[in-house]
Amino acid sequence: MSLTAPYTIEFPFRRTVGPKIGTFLAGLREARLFGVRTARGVLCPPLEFDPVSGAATGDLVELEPIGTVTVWTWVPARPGDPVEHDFAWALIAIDGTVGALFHCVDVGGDKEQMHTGLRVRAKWRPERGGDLRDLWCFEVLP
Amino acid sequence: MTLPEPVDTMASPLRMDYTYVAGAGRSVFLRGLAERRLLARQCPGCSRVYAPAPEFCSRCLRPVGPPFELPGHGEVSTFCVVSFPFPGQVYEPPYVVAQIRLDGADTRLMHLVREVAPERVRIGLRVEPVWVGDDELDTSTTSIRYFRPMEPADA
Amino acid sequence: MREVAVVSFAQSPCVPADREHDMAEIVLPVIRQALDACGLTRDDIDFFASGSHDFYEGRTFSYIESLDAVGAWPPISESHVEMDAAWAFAEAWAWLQLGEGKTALVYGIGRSSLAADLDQILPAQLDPYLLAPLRPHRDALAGLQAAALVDAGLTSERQLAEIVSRRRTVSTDELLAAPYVASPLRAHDVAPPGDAAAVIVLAAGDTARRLTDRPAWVRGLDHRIETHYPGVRDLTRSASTSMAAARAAELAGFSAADVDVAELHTEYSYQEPLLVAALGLKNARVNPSGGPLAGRPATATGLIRIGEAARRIMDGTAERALAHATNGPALQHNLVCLLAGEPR
Amino acid sequence: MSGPLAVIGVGQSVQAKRREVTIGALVREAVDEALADAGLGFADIDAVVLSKTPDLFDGVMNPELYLADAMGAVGLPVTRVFTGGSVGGHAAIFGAHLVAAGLARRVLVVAYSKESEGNFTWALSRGLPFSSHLGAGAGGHFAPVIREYIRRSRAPEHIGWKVAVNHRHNAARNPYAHIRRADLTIDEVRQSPMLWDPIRYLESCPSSDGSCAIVVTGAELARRSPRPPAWIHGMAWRTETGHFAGRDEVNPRAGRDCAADAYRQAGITDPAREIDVAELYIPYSWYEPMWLENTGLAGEHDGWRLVDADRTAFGGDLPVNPSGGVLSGNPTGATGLLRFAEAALQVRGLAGEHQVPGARRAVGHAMGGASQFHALWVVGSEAPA
Repeated sequence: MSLTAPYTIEFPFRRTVGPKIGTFLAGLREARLFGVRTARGVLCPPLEFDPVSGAATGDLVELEPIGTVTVWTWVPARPGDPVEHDFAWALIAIDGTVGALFHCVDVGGDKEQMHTGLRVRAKWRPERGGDLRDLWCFEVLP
Repeated sequence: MTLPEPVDTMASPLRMDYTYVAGAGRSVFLRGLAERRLLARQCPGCSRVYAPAPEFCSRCLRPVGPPFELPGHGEVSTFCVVSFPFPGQVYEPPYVVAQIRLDGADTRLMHLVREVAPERVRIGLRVEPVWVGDDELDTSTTSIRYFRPMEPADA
Repeated sequence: MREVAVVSFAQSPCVPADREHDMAEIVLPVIRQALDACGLTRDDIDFFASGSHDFYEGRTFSYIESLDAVGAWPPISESHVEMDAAWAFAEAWAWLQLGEGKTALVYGIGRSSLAADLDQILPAQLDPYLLAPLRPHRDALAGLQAAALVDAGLTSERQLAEIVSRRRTVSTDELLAAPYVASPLRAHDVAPPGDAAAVIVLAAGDTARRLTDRPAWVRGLDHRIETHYPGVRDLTRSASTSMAAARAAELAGFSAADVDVAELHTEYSYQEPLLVAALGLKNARVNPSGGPLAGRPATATGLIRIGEAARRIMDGTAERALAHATNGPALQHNLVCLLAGEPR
Repeated sequence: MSGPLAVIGVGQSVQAKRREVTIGALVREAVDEALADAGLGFADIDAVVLSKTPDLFDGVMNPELYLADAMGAVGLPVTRVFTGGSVGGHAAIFGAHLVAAGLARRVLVVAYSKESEGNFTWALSRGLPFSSHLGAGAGGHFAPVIREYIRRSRAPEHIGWKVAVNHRHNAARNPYAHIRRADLTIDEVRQSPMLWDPIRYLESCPSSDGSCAIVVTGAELARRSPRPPAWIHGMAWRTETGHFAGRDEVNPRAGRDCAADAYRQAGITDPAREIDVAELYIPYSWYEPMWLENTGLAGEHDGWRLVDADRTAFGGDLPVNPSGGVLSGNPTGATGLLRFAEAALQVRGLAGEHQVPGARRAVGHAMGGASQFHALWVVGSEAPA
């Protein structure tokens, strides 16, 4: 019989984020959403490199934090998730951009309220520190 | 449009819980330690003696033989003196970390050598294990507190 | 291309959690079995390649321990990928093309059970700045891809249940009554994690003919990666699979449409219709081994697909076969291998 | 083999604590420079090989996934090699194999580490269940081996100090190096804190962030390349198992076999005479004499005599680590590839201020694990006969 034992690996990483993602995160801290220019249009989030050509992406552009759900999956909430009740992970096409942002959509735990094409807007955390989670989730645009 | 001043860093904590599976071979050695015994096993192919022993000889790939107890003493094969402080250190530097060849084994075991001034440690120094008390004995190399010189003259 | 064939394949049963063996102990008996089956010894092998991953093993440099199972003495020519071992197979196949040796042994170790919760592990595969901080559910990106396929009319929840029920004594209606883990996916749509090791022996030309009656000739192999961020990918297609299949077909002289058997690295039921379309499979039996839905031993899963496809050639039940391996969220990186009973 | 192979592009980032860029941007610095050097764009690359040390060091699992765009790899085959510290060398050789096998015309080999993101030493030394926490650290493994070398070779203790000075002086000529000390003296090394006796602080490698990339191709495309190619004359890798009874870690057989195979391919019978410059994987100063012997550039127990006679200094007849080596910059995932790349730069005559005049044949070398993994190539300014 082999001996077994539990153990834990824990890393307190602090990642350096560079100017482009650093500005995007600083924007989230101010409850502002930024995208980035590419040859095919504006991308949000601001990827550093163009997913088609590989070229460095261009300048940052401020966006209205409103968009449309293009696809979603309903998941049970777990400890540590952004939302405390069941919610959707979704791709959200922010108005004025090509492609979509991956984030969560909170419809109050009622799956029936969730559908493709749903118009949503960003909900910001009251306390923000310059992190992707400053954008708390998206919720239905009234 | 004014851009915000970029943030420099973001927290990225990572935590992962695992199960460590010591394996059949290693477990034999570890269980011996809990009884203050240093168990070795011999490869029937190349006759080399492993302590700790894997389940298979890594030269011959044959299952090694049954465990038997070594006398426990051995000699310093080579060593270094850890001379600087760093976080999480158990002992106050300087202290000696040595590769110890146990008598009767062909492998080397890495452990501390204490009860001797670091400058007196040399290659070939005869050493013996100092075991922890009964309450601390465990299936772990921590059952050996450290090794120390066998002859008082060496101390 | 030099003629290279699979001459032996062995794997340990995929168990939910192996709590008896360390890395060397889990792989050594499988190496021995694979070598015995083709009458070789370790010393006859000219090159070794392996695949495993520290995040599954829970230690840095974990693969080094597996070398004790290879017996790297006298020193060997050897390489390792920190990926599914299907990519180690690709490396060994490339190495045999050089003509510097006649045999290669590929091993994969995959232990999904050592990590207590794959939700703690798999987000680390994601963009560390723009995805990982959200720490999505391990099946979230697969759920999105499955939903995209359903939305596009390319599959349905019923079809997914049918794929699962093919290998189970349970009706599709019963399956459809189960709760979602990430809609439209239910627990049975997700390949169950497990632990196993797999070994393939490759040999070139006449050596392969000498070692086995019916070698499975590797006629073509290729792999391709896509961009990473899911919001800029077309999730309803697997462009990288199609590219790899096209290149592999060019090398092989036949295409996926011509194979009798296809072993697909489907970590989710929805990936079967997606891959069948991307590969252009026509009349192939898909995953006769049961596929990963019968057990997914992390980084050994893709190598097992190649082994299972080769096995069908070697036992004469197939003339041409395809194996597929994948890595990354929503099929980001895909490998295609075409095998046949005859060399080109 | 499809005929001779060559390196036609070399790129690298500055090595330092790079706390101003993302991982992707750091990788891109080397990729851009390598492609510019080769006069190529992403469309000219057929395959990518990525080299990196453990993913637990920076917490990014399978980094080839996230880095696909940064490496220009979208639509290409990508292989992530990992064999311990030698990984950069293994990646370069595998890249060359892909060309030799006819599977790619041009391969981009990429390597990086960004260890300033996390506590890297901690990740290495963290104990597992059932084992003592000895508090030895990385040097605690190598220092006893060095002690054993000193005992066997009867080398005087100033050899280690001298190597440390030579490499840092060399690094002062290399704008990419992390530790650049033209003013370093033997006295300063001798007086630097003892870490793992016999290793002193200034005899140890730093921990760096950095990246490196090279482009490998076949003869025809190499001849059409805008700048001189580095021709690959021989390359080999060898691995030996870590803890079998009776293993010699001072002069491991895998390293000897590896070098001998590469020299055989290159037609080299007297390496010390036929090699003009060697870039060796030397994380602690004493590994210079040890690896000189292990790679056949010095006789057994004689490596230190080459150091003592200044023959391995920049102006000597066998300069070692003109880049400054690992002692002057150590982004572990890229450290091996940087050695291979420096050898290529030297025979291309493109090494700038650290160019060894007239270098026609060079060795690039990498090792890893407990000196278990070895990779070495011989590159030359002329195509192999």
